[in-house]
Amino acid sequence: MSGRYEIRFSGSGGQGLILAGVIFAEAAAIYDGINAVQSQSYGPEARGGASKSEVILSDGAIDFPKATSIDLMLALTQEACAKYCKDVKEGGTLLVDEDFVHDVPAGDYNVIRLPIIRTASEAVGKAFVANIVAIGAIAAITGRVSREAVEKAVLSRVPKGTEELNRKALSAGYELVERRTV
Amino acid sequence: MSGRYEIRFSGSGGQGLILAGVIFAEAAAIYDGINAVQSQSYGPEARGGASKSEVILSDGAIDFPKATSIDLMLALTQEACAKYCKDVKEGGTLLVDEDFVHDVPAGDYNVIRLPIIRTASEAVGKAFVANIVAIGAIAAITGRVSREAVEKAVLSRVPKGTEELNRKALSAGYELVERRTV
Amino acid sequence: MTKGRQAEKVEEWENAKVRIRVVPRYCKGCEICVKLCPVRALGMERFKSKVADIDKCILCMQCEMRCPDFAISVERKEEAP
Amino acid sequence: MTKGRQAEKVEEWENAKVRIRVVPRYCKGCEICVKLCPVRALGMERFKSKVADIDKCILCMQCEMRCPDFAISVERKEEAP
Amino acid sequence: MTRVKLLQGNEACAEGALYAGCNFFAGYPITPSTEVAEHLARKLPRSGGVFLQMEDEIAAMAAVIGGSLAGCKALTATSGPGFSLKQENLGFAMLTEIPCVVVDVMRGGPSTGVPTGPGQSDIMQCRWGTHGDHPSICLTPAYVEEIFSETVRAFNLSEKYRTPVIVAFDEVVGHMRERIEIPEPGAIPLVGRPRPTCPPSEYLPYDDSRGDVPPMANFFEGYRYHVTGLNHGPDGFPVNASPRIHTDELRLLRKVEGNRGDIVRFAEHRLEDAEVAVFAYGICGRSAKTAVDQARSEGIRAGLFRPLTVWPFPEEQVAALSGRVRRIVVPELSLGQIVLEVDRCAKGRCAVEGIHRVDGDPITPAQILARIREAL
Amino acid sequence: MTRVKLLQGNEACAEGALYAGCNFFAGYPITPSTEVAEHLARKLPRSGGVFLQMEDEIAAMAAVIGGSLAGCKALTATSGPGFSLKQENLGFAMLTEIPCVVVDVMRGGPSTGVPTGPGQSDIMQCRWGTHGDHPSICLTPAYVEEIFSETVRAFNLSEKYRTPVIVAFDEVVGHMRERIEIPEPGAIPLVGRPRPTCPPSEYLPYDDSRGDVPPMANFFEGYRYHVTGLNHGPDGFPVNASPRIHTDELRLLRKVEGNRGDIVRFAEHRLEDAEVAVFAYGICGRSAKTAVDQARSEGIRAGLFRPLTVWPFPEEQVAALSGRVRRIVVPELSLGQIVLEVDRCAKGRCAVEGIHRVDGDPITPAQILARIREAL
Amino acid sequence: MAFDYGKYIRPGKLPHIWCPGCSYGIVFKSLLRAVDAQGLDPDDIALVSGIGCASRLPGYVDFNTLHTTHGRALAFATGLKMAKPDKHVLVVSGDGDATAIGGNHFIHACRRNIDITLLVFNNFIYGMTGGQYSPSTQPGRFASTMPYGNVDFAFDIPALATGAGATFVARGTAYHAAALDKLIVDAMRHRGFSVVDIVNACPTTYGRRNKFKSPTDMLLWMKDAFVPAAAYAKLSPDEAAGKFPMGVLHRVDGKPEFCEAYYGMVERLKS
Amino acid sequence: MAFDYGKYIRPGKLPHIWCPGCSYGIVFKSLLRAVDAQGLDPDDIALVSGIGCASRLPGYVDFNTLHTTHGRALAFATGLKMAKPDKHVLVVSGDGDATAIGGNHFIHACRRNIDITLLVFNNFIYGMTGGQYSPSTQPGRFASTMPYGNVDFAFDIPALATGAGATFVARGTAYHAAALDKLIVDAMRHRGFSVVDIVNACPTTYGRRNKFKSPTDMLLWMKDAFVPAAAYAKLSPDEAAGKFPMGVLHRVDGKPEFCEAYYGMVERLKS
Ligand SMILES: Cc1ncc(C[n+]2csc(CCOP(=O)(O)OP(=O)(O)O)c2C)c(N)n1
Ligand SMILES: Cc1ncc(C[n+]2csc(CCOP(=O)(O)OP(=O)(O)O)c2C)c(N)n1
Ligand code: SF4
Ligand code: SF4
Ligand code: SF4
Ligand code: SF4
Repeated sequence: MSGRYEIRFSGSGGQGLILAGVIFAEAAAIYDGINAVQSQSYGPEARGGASKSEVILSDGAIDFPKATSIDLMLALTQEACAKYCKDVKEGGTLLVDEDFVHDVPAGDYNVIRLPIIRTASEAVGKAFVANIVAIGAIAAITGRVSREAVEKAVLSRVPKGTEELNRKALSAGYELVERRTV
Repeated sequence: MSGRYEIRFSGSGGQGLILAGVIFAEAAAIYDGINAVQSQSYGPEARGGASKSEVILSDGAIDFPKATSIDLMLALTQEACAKYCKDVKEGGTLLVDEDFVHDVPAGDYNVIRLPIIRTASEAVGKAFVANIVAIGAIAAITGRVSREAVEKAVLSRVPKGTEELNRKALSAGYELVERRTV
Repeated sequence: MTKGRQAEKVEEWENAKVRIRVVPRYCKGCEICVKLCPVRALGMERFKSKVADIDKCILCMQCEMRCPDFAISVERKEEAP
Repeated sequence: MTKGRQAEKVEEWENAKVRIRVVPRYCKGCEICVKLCPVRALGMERFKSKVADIDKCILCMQCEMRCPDFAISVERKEEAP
Repeated sequence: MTRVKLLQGNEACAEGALYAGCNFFAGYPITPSTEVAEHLARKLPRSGGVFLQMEDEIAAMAAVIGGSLAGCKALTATSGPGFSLKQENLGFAMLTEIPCVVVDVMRGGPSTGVPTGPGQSDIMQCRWGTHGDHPSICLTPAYVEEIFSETVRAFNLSEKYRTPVIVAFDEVVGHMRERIEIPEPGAIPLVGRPRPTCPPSEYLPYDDSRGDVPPMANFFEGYRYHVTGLNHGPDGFPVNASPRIHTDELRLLRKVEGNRGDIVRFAEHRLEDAEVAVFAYGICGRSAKTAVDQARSEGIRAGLFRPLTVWPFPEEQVAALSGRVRRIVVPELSLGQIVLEVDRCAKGRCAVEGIHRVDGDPITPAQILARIREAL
Repeated sequence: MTRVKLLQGNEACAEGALYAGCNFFAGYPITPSTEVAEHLARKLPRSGGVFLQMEDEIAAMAAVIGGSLAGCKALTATSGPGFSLKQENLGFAMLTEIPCVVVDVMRGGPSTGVPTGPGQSDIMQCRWGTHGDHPSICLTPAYVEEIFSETVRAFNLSEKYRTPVIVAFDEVVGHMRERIEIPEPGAIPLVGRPRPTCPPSEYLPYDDSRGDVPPMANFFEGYRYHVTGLNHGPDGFPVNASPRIHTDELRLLRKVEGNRGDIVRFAEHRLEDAEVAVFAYGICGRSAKTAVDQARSEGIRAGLFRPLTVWPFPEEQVAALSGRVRRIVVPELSLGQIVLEVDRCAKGRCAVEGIHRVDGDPITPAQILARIREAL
Repeated sequence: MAFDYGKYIRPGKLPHIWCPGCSYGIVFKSLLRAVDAQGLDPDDIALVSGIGCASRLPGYVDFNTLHTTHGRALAFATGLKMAKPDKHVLVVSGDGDATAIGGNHFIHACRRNIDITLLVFNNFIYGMTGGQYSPSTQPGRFASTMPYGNVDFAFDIPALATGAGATFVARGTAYHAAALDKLIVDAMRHRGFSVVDIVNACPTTYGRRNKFKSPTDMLLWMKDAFVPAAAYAKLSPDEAAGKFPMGVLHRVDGKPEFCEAYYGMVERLKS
Repeated sequence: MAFDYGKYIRPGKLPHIWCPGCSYGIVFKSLLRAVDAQGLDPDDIALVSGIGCASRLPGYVDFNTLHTTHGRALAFATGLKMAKPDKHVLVVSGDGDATAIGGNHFIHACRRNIDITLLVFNNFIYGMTGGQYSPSTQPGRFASTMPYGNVDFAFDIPALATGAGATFVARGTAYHAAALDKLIVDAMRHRGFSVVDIVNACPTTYGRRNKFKSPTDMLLWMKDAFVPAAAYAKLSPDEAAGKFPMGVLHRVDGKPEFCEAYYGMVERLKS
């Protein structure tokens, strides 16, 4: 399992996090040629409730496709954060939406707070692109997948006519991190 | 299997031979206290085609309920006779309707020919009581079940209002044999 | 696709106008033909249909039309010119 | 059969005529109440419904009737005599 | 005197149900089980019970579950194709722990097969027919009297363990008639479902804290609760991705597997010193008995193990038997089903071989005898 | 480049079907298999194929058989409850020898259970779900690429042997996405059903005189014949209480059991000198591979036997394996199903033990590793 | 010239299995005449059935014949028809097969308006299994599972088909055999789903229990009780008691046929 | 005073699982008001459902509640009702649950005229499984399994119920919530089988694919498209295009109810 890197996207049912995982995995596997698998889980309550999507990146083969020792986890809602953060590994990163996640359970991980949803609704103009903003932020934080690959992956998966919007959302995500790092 | 005695009633679908077997078994088991089991078989073609009903009498327990070495077999149709007579045992009896069974396959058994159906339609007046005529004849031939028991069994199973007709049919069956023996 | 059709025993009655055929092996003795015949041209024998009086037949075709068993057929003979 | 009902956080707005309650945990932000309100008395905040101007409310009950989530209720206050 | 009758196996099944207190039947006709329904269609309305002929077997199974949930002792009867159709709802009853009895009078063949011929080839389906893990109790009577008594037992087990019980017998025993003496009422004790003693406000329909079989309240009795085919918690409401699912499903199996002592019944015949054992149920059990007696009369040390409970499988008994005999012969009206279980439990300790027949006729004593002879 | 994709298991299944020449799909939506249908709903109409959403699973299975009989390569996909409903008609296809592929994406629990969680507890149902004796071929891929290739193989086996083939995988592999390279057309050879060469007048649809798989004419091609779910003769017409039934049903089993060499596929990983073997399929096979590698890195001689064909069961392979290792560990997302088969075939030669988990999450490599360690 | 049924009947298959006096044979003959009248090629016809006495019919006919599972014939037929939309697909079902266990496929075939013709052999009873009541047994009638007189209610099969969206709905009887030929021809020619509810006599399991003295009496009851729809409409309520309309009862010609709609989409996608 | 739904809702069960803007919650409230209006004892009510989003409703309500298998709710309900004919049995179903897989039980409940009330939550789609088309999806509409526009045809659910013999058939909408209360009350009071086809909005799987901008837009469409039956009857064909009647659409009061008929037989046999 050399170089296995586990990412979890979590939030609530309608936030497009499964798609986020798919795009991220596609960027890695198809456009960057890195081994990647994506999986997800949701309740019978497919509607609403906490939902998660996971991407494993690795140099080698990926047999077990689920995250058990997470390198980076995104949580867009309080519920998802509480429910899923226990699998973040020591020294891992927990990325939360700064407006919607208030109580971050204590743990041996770095916490990054970003206004992801706010950026989507205010800076980009549509709350529903929060997932794309998140992809940008995660790509920037992890640095594992090339920006070019991510952009291609996003554009190949979003509905026709929304390319510009999504490109903007993606950039906004990158910027949230870059601005912060600077 | 001490004293196991196997009887097969055969003919075509609508001739009431299953009922005949049931009545015979009931006479033995309920009214005469002899061990008896009755079984039957018919095709998916429940309608028409050859059909058979079997009664096993025994002093002891009856485990295997099917006839394999038949003491007495009745055949009311040519088809049934041809299809089923091979199980009649050496020295057994094959009772056939003299008008409807012309070719009796050769075998090591006694053949008795009686005008059962004719007796039912002409002497008794209704072809559909041929099964009751047959019961009388078989009871007379085998002598294993008392006439009283047979009569009770017949009367308890036939539709209300047809008792007289059936009693007459039963007597006619006995007489067919008695007349012959005399 | 005619896979070896066996010759079937057929009984026939005829007069100048009509030929009636009964296939005894098909006839199940339901008596529909006998009872629906408006002129009582048919009868039963040993539980099978037969023609009792061919000359009564008025070619109404009721028996053929309503025999459920393909057992009876009625054929109008070519009228002699 | 009341099995220990938890106290639910409720937000309330009122004036002399009417009291409007929203249960934020129930509200899913569908905006039906906001859009069906004939007088635009309601608004959204952080994806939840809130009363924007209680004095506009004409007690038409549209928002309560059509909130699918048991999140908003409107109560007419006893008219002062 | 009137209690002594010549009854068909299927009629005895219906009579057994009535004896056990069955007051609800829903079914859909199918050969060779239809007489169970027909008998009850005559009897149930006379005693105020419900006889329902539904639009299909799926509906019949559903109605039976509904009837049971409303407090009735409920029965359905069917054969192969109908049994296949009932599987989904049978699984529902297993998971929701609603008692009921399902009779499968087995006919020949897969699909429509040989509707009027006997078969024993649904026996693995009785264990594995519905999707998902689930318990299974399946009884296999062979005599008309036994059909009566095992049907009573089926109701008792079903109520006691809150689980559907299958009674499976072949067309031969279903259609044959034998003398039977219907026991006096009370002669066979009847068992009812465990009932809650707590007030409704405290009732948890799947409370397993005091045993593996939670008390069952009927609908409309003041205990308002929720029943769902989703995996659920003690309160009956759905749970998702939780260890509860695992422990609860284990409990369902344990209810049955853990009570083998109570549930597993069998008859042994001349097994004491046997070198060859026959393992057979239903009509094959009857043939085997004759064959064993004939073998003994030839001086062959043969014996018969005749399970009345096929599921849960009499594992310990077969394991023990396999240590004592040289060979176990398993005649079945199938191409080899229960023989696999015998083989599994024998674990190589003795030879196991099947006699299989699916041509529409039963295996005869002579066929079995011939194999017993060969076994030596 | 366009042949390289990130596909979901379910999508790969649909793509595999298309690759195999599938031009007919009939189904009824059910989680977690629905994406198979949705993918084909987009693709089939574009290529002139038939996509049918039927009124229920029973109808879907029936329509698939009808489509196949008219010459199409036909597929249906479902999950637990729907799979239970398809059983009756699945048996019809088995007896009438009509090729088709049935995908069962397994979810958790009996009844409605845990619709969105993974399970492997339909696996015995894949063998025994319909009434009567019948053959069963069931393939169990574990990787997205494998779902593709095994779906192609399912079509090939189905056509070659004229029998329905089941492809069963769990929700995890059905829903996960992996990189897959779709092979060039022709790279995987495709097999069609054996076709009659005789003139229609001589055609016997179940003529077994020249082999166990009779040539199949499609409807509307001039070979007018009869298809029935009743047991039938070589000419397709019903037979009753005849030895033909027995020999014909034996033939159906033999078609499959007798061709294990062709049908049974499996993957072995580090088994050469193993002392402990893991027997696992689907997601458990993936976890087990990781666990075995970890064990090896700890110096434990562990290996993995991963069946791609679960039915017919790899009996010989397991028997041989049981003679070589000290213990076989069988992780399953069920309470113990395929472990029974492993145990049966091991015949006591080595210890066999299951790891069972049905709480909605997969068995992890760590769980398996722990058991491997204990095994020593 | 007597009609040559032998053209269509598989050699050696007669006599058929139906009971003496069962009217199914009468309807069977009507079906053969109707097919003949259209001059169709037997290779182009599939005849599908479920399970029941009626469902044994296809075994006798030299078409492509498919005898399926109980109630499911229309679903199998849908598969055949969609695969080969230019072929003729005919289904025969008993009333139980079509409307009890098969009720769902019945209404969905109606809804879909797929070009299949369904002939319901309606004998008001389950014949094959020996006389249990069916969804078309009238109240008060006797059956083995309604030994005290039926307390359940019956479908009006044409009304059910109409409500479900069928576009050709007719009723015929075994007695009115010549008229039936015509109804079957019209049903088959109709482009869309067509149903003919055909009243039949089962002397064995229905007639005997319901006081019909003979098979002929059952036919004569049909003669009296079934009235052409136009004439029926003119009856006073008193006159109509115990009578039923026959002929074409419902017909819609505008609704698209399902195969056409589906393959129309396929064409659209190509372009 | 605002209506106290809390009386009937099981504690701790809200928020329910339905999506933001799903109109099921609106109809749910109507159902509770309708039950309340009749003053029934919750112990005497069973609420039964199949599988689907709509079918999750019973879990929230403090009655005797039974969440069964997909499509089979009416068959389970029939068992409950026959066992306890004096209790109230209510069924809620999605359009798929009721008329796709459950179609057979639907028509047979109608035929039998058993005193059960069925509320069909008709959102024109399979919601729970993510948006496949259903037997009530209108032609041309989009669904995940009709990505190029639906080429299949839809049931008219009230017509189907009527054809099958139901004695009370009505249609309401989530928008017309107050009128719906009344329809549900009338349906429940009717002695016999009653069906209310309730038009609903599924923004998640139907609305988005079919160009509704918001849940509110879906409600406003109902407001426009559904017209009281009496008014609808007066529309010209042009005016009627795209409109549908609502209210009580069919009602028969003479047909005996099934439990009464059955238990009537039981009484007769006793004497
Ligand atoms: C799944 C299933 N259930 C039940 C049966 C038994 N069965 C065979 S035919 C039949 C009904 C026969 O009645 P109908 O369909 O009206 O046809 P008929 O025999 O009267 O022509 C039944 C219930 C079966 N074969 N399969
Ligand atoms: C036997 C079976 N088949 C399929 C499913 C999957 N399934 C669950 S709900 C559903 C349909 C949902 O649609 P509908 O009944 O209209 O209800 P909605 O979710 O829209 O309220 C389906 C197909 C199932 N659970 N069981
Ligand atoms: S109608 Fe036909 S079957 Fe009936 S008696 Fe006449 S010839 Fe024979
Ligand atoms: S209608 Fe209800 S759920 Fe929707 S926004 Fe308003 S309060 Fe919230
Ligand atoms: S049982 Fe009835 S329907 Fe069946 S063949 Fe006999 S008469 Fe005809
Ligand atoms: S999917 Fe549709 S029907 Fe289901 S809860 Fe969401 S909006 Fe409602």
